[in-house]
Amino acid sequence: MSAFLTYLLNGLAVGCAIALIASGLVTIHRVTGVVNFAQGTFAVVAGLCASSLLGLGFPHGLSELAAVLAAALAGLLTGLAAIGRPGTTPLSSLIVTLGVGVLAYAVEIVLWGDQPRSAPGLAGSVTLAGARIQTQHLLVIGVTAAAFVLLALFFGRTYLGKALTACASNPCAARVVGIDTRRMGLLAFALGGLLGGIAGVLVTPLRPISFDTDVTLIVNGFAAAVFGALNRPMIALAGALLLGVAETMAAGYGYGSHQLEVALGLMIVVMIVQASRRTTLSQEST
Amino acid sequence: MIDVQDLVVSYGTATALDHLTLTVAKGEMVALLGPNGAGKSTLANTLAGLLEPASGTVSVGGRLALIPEGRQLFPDLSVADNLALGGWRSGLRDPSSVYDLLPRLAELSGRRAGVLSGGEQQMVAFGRALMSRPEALVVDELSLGLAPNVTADLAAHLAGLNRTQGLTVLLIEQNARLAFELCSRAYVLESGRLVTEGACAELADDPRVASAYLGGAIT
Amino acid sequence: GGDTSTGPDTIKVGLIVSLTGNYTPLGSEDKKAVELAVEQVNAQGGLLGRKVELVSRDDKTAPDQGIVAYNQIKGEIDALIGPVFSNAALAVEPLAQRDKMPYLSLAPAQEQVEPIKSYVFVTPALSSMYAERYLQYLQAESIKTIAVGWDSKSAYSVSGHKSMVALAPKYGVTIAVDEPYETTTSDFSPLFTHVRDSKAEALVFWGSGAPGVTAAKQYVASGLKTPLFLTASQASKLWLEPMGASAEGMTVQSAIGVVGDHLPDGKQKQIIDQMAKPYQQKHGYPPPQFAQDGYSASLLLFEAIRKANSTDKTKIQQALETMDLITPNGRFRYSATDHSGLSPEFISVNTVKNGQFVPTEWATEQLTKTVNAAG
Amino acid sequence: MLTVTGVSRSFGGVYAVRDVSLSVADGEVCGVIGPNGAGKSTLFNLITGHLAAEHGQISFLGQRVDRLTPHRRARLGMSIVFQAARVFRGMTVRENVMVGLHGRTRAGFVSAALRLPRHRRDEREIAAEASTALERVGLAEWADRPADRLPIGQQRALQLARALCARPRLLLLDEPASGLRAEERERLAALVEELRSSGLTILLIEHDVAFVTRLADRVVVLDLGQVIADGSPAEVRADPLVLAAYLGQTS
Amino acid sequence: MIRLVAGLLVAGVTLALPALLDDSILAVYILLGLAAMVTVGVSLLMGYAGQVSLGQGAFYAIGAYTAALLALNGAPPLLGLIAAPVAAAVSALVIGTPLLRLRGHHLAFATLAMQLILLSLAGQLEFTGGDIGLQAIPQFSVGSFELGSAAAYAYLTWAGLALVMLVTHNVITSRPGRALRALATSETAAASSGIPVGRYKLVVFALSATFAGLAGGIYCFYTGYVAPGSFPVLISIQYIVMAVVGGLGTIWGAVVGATAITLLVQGLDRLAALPGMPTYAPSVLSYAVYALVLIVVVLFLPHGLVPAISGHLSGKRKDAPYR
Ligand SMILES: Nc1ncnc2c1ncn2[C@@H]1O[C@H](COP(=O)(O)OP(=O)(O)OP(=O)(O)O)[C@@H](O)[C@H]1O
Ligand SMILES: Nc1ncnc2c1ncn2[C@@H]1O[C@H](COP(=O)(O)OP(=O)(O)OP(=O)(O)O)[C@@H](O)[C@H]1O
Ligand SMILES: [Mg+2]
Ligand SMILES: [Mg+2]
Repeated sequence: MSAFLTYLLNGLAVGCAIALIASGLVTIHRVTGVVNFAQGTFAVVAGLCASSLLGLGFPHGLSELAAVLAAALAGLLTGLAAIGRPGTTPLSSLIVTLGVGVLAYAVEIVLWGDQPRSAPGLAGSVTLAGARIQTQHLLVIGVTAAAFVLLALFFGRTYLGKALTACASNPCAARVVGIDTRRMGLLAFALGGLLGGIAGVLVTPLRPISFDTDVTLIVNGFAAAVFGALNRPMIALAGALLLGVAETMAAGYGYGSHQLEVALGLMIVVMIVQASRRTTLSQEST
Repeated sequence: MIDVQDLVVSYGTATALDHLTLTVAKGEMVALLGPNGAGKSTLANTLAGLLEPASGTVSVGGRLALIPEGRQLFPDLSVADNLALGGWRSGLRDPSSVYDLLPRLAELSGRRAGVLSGGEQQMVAFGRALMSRPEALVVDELSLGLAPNVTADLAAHLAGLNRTQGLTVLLIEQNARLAFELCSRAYVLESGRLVTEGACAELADDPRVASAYLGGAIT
Repeated sequence: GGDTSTGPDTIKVGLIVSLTGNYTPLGSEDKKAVELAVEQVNAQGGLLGRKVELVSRDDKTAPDQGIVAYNQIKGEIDALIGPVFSNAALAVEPLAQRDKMPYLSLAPAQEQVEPIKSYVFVTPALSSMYAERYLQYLQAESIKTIAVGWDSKSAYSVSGHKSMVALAPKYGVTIAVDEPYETTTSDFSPLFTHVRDSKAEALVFWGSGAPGVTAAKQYVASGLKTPLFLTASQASKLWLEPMGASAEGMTVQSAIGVVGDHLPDGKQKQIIDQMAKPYQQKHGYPPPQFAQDGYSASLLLFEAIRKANSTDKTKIQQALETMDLITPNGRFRYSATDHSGLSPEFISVNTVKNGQFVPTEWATEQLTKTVNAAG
Repeated sequence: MLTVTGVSRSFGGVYAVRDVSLSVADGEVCGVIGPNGAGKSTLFNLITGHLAAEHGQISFLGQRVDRLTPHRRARLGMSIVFQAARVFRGMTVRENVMVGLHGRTRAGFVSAALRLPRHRRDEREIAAEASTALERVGLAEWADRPADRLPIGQQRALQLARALCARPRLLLLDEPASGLRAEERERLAALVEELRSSGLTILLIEHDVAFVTRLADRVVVLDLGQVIADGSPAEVRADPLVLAAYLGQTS
Repeated sequence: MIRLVAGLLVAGVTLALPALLDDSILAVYILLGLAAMVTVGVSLLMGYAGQVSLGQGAFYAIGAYTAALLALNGAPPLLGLIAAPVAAAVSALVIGTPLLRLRGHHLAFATLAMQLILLSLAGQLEFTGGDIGLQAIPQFSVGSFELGSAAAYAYLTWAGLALVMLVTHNVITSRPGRALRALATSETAAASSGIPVGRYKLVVFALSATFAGLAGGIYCFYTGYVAPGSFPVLISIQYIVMAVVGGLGTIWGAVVGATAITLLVQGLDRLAALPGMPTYAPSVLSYAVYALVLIVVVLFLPHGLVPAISGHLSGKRKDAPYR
């Protein structure tokens, strides 16, 4: 039983880290219709910044905050490249974000070198009902929960959140009612950068980060985000948790080297089941 | 209120509006007629700032709202949110005034706009435009897809707004009978150029206009 | 074709490593070390009175790009120091063999020397040697039951695990928990839980890169008491730094070069310092394992050219097959039947003390013996 | 020709079509009218198979079709002109219409890839027939234009041409006259009459009551997903229920 | 007329090149042709049928492994080369049947995941050689004639590419091609025109997989080595980048895109390897320039290189070209 709980809690923590990456993807896609392949980059930038600042002796809190802001700035810059030019289609923007991710490699290597870096986080662990979990993992779970509640409230309840959603739902209509879609898109990119930055700052103490860690981050994050159709934060969260828990359970009760296959396979199955319940017509409705 | 001078709008190499000049005075209701492809929607979109003129000027002396062709709702948002976003410019957030006018929308308020029937969508588009408390309203095909009784309601309401609040209306409408009933003046557009203009009563007597827009046989 | 305008009075050494893609952190270290070796040899007047020139290419961590790179430079180079990414190394291997190109591989894959190809030599210690060395240590510490965790997506770790399983009976060791994980695994609680529920007296963890840090950190947090044994991929600042104080007391293998300071004075120590000091000076940190592989490969090649007294490829190959040379990786003795040259004796087993790798008593004793035997 | 018995379909608990029965005789033009949201388009989607019915049966030409996919039903002879114009982007007007002939030709991937003679023959015939259909709806001069840049009115005409190309037995028209001015409505009406006289069976949704009255042999009125009246145009126009629910004062 | 001349010119240059180039450049030439072959399939799938595959590398891998396994087990290489596209097509049919119920981003993810899963399996199974892969694959030969030289592989590759382009051209300018373009816009309307939407999507998915499989077969004989590491997920993304840069929905776009990206990458590699560059130059330079070129091309030529060039030649500006 305590083993089960251990797997569950740790799986949730793994899922939460994925969810934070997914949240940025969802935010940006929901507003701009762009799948932002530079999302992992934001986390990497924040992680590397945080490790540098902490290494220079800046206190915790301040370092992390500065790192997250740096990621938000990176988000804004990515947004300028991806959607700044009128007439860029979402597919073109997607390729631009890929390009930005690669460009970031060059910048990161110049600034931080190509070796992985890490940063200290919350040390120690906590025992809950016989299951041990790292304190940093608890922090990840807590921050993720807060981020998603805020995100859901923001998109679901606030006027600005709805206006942001409207931009991707029908950009032309957004202009009809006078919403500046470009400004909103940039806002979303900055927000996405911020969320990516939070993910990076939280993950760096758990696993070393190097310039190309973004690939791993984005693959998982993309899986979770797609689960929520890249639009629905809460379903993306569910997808991320499914992914995380499936991985630890597969390793715990099955065979550790098939956890990726199990988790991804499970997601595909769930998606196919979801899809067969939707009609073509409703997906195409104008 | 709406002043279009020597306007040229083109898509790539194709010219959709060719040196067009027209005006709508404050508080006036003016109809715009024309066959498919005449450039009516192009004009409407240019007035709303969605298209850039190639040359010439458009000036609008007040807040303008557009009921666009093809409705252009936010398909993933609820009807209520669609309406609320109509108030982006005006700051009006509460759609209850629209619900009073179109009670059907109150019933549908929680529904995703994308799955509504064609006519229901048209009602939302109408309601959304009103949410911006416009001083001028450009309607691109009011009656499109609406049941006769709803068309009549909306037309009556439009006339009411014009009377009571001095709303300026440019009405693009294929149903010329309805247009002539509502408006005082009309412009007729063909291939991006004005072919006639005048008071509705006079135009209705113009045999060319009558045969093309009012029809003979169908009653 | 492919001849360049550079005069015939330089010796051209080809270097293909990953400078972009996943293996960048490894390849770039290799490159730094090889550059250092070339610099040093040229400062001493070069080889055979000629300057050594490096022609380097990027394999982009992809086998086919390794082939592209090899084809680009094969016409102009006299010998090749090859990819650190096993798959790229294996892709280049048949081509090098066909062209009779002396080839010192930087990848540790066993398949390169099984079966032996006359022109292909390996410089890093094979993972089977690390496996065997740990088993010797376990036997000395009279540990009988162990758990093994290994990365099923890393060739290095897969073959290390395989050797360990194969050799364990020879050293009287039973493997109670045998558990794979994946390079991308971010949670190791299942592994630790399974170890806790078993009788294992030690956990040997095979893996390189991120999992080494992630798992070791989670090991500390899990409160598991079973001692953790890590392999040589963790023997660098890349592992020590992120671990910080939590690394204290963990057991980590390493090549002999990493613990040069703890060796008795002598040839071996001197060779290690010959590389470590300038490297530290130039790059600000001690050379990691990959750098030592690159440096060792360069020394081997230079010595072979000296011995061959020519840049004739066949002569270089023959010189390599009779090579006996001390390098930072230890003493290489290549022969017609052994193209990996090293033996487990040049591997140290260390404990982390005050953020340093310190050889265990057993290892100090063993290494002293080894070094003295080598002269 | 077409018999619909007791079909229902709901969305999230709300019935869009509820227990609707309807039969259309061979060669008949049947009008379907009703308020916005009454379920008319949904009914069409159920008949053509784009939505699955929750209950009820649909038979066409004496054969149960309610389990068939839309393309099978199309090949049996159903063609629909959608309410919202669905033209194929990135294709010319002519190509759009040629797609309509898909069901009547056979050349598949293999014969296309190998350019077999049969494929060439097919292509020639398809192109010729598409041109005829374009003339019929008055789009001949637009044939080589990109279809998605046509004004809305023309897009609807294009859809009609595409549907006709399939040589359907049953044509379902969802508000074909909306967005047309009187002159074009007249032309459309004439075309429908011509089609009727050539023996085509037509189901017609339209809010222009005059248009329906002129063309339909029979009119079915839907409200809230149910049939509230069924009869000759004159009968229906006089029905007080219909007056209240739909026509309002204006008629 | 212009097209005919241009076509002949291209054909002539293609045929002449292998004889003129030396081995070092031929390697690039061959890999370029193989990439183009896969990219034509991607372009067919994305640009015409509107379906996204982020897993095209998987079919490339299936082709390569099929040919390699057959050849290593003593089958004649020609059989291996024929079996490669067939195996890829069959796998695509099997995999596509459930996956193609998904659309858009969902499909993109599912294909990406499929590739990850397949490669992970290949890395663990015994008969595929695990992570180390399959070595010592014999040279390609027909009967007793062996293709030993790079030039011979270049001809084989470009013959394969020509075949792929011809088939694609024939398909898209025909009834099934029209149907594919139609269903890309609206599956509903396509079905109403009698198009069996599901089956067509499956067939085109299989067709694009066939192209990738054929390329994989040639790749395996040319390199003589196949491993999971040869087919990273990034390779699949690269194909999409090539298709978009060249111009989606044009056959030549795929070829030009593959050429442009391959040459860019190789050119940068050479530049960075020049003596005197700092240690991190290769990575920094190739990442930065690659990224900047990609971004600029995509932003300023949103429809891709080929439409931009042909638009320029025919004097038209801006607007998207229509086929
Ligand atoms: N996006 C576009 N690209 C190119 N040409 C266009 C585009 N949109 C419209 N046009 C062309 O511009 C002209 C005017 O079109 P517009 O939509 O303004 O006509 P309309 O009068 O509104 O017609 P309708 O009554 O059918 O709505 C038409 O010839 C049309 O083909
Ligand atoms: N996919 C769907 N999901 C939820 N509700 C739907 C869906 N499709 C239709 N509806 C609802 O079903 C009802 C019937 O819609 P339908 O489109 O059939 O109406 P209609 O009679 O064609 O109206 P109109 O004349 O305005 O086109 C409407 O209230 C609509 O909102
Ligand atoms: Mg219009
Ligand atoms: Mg309808």
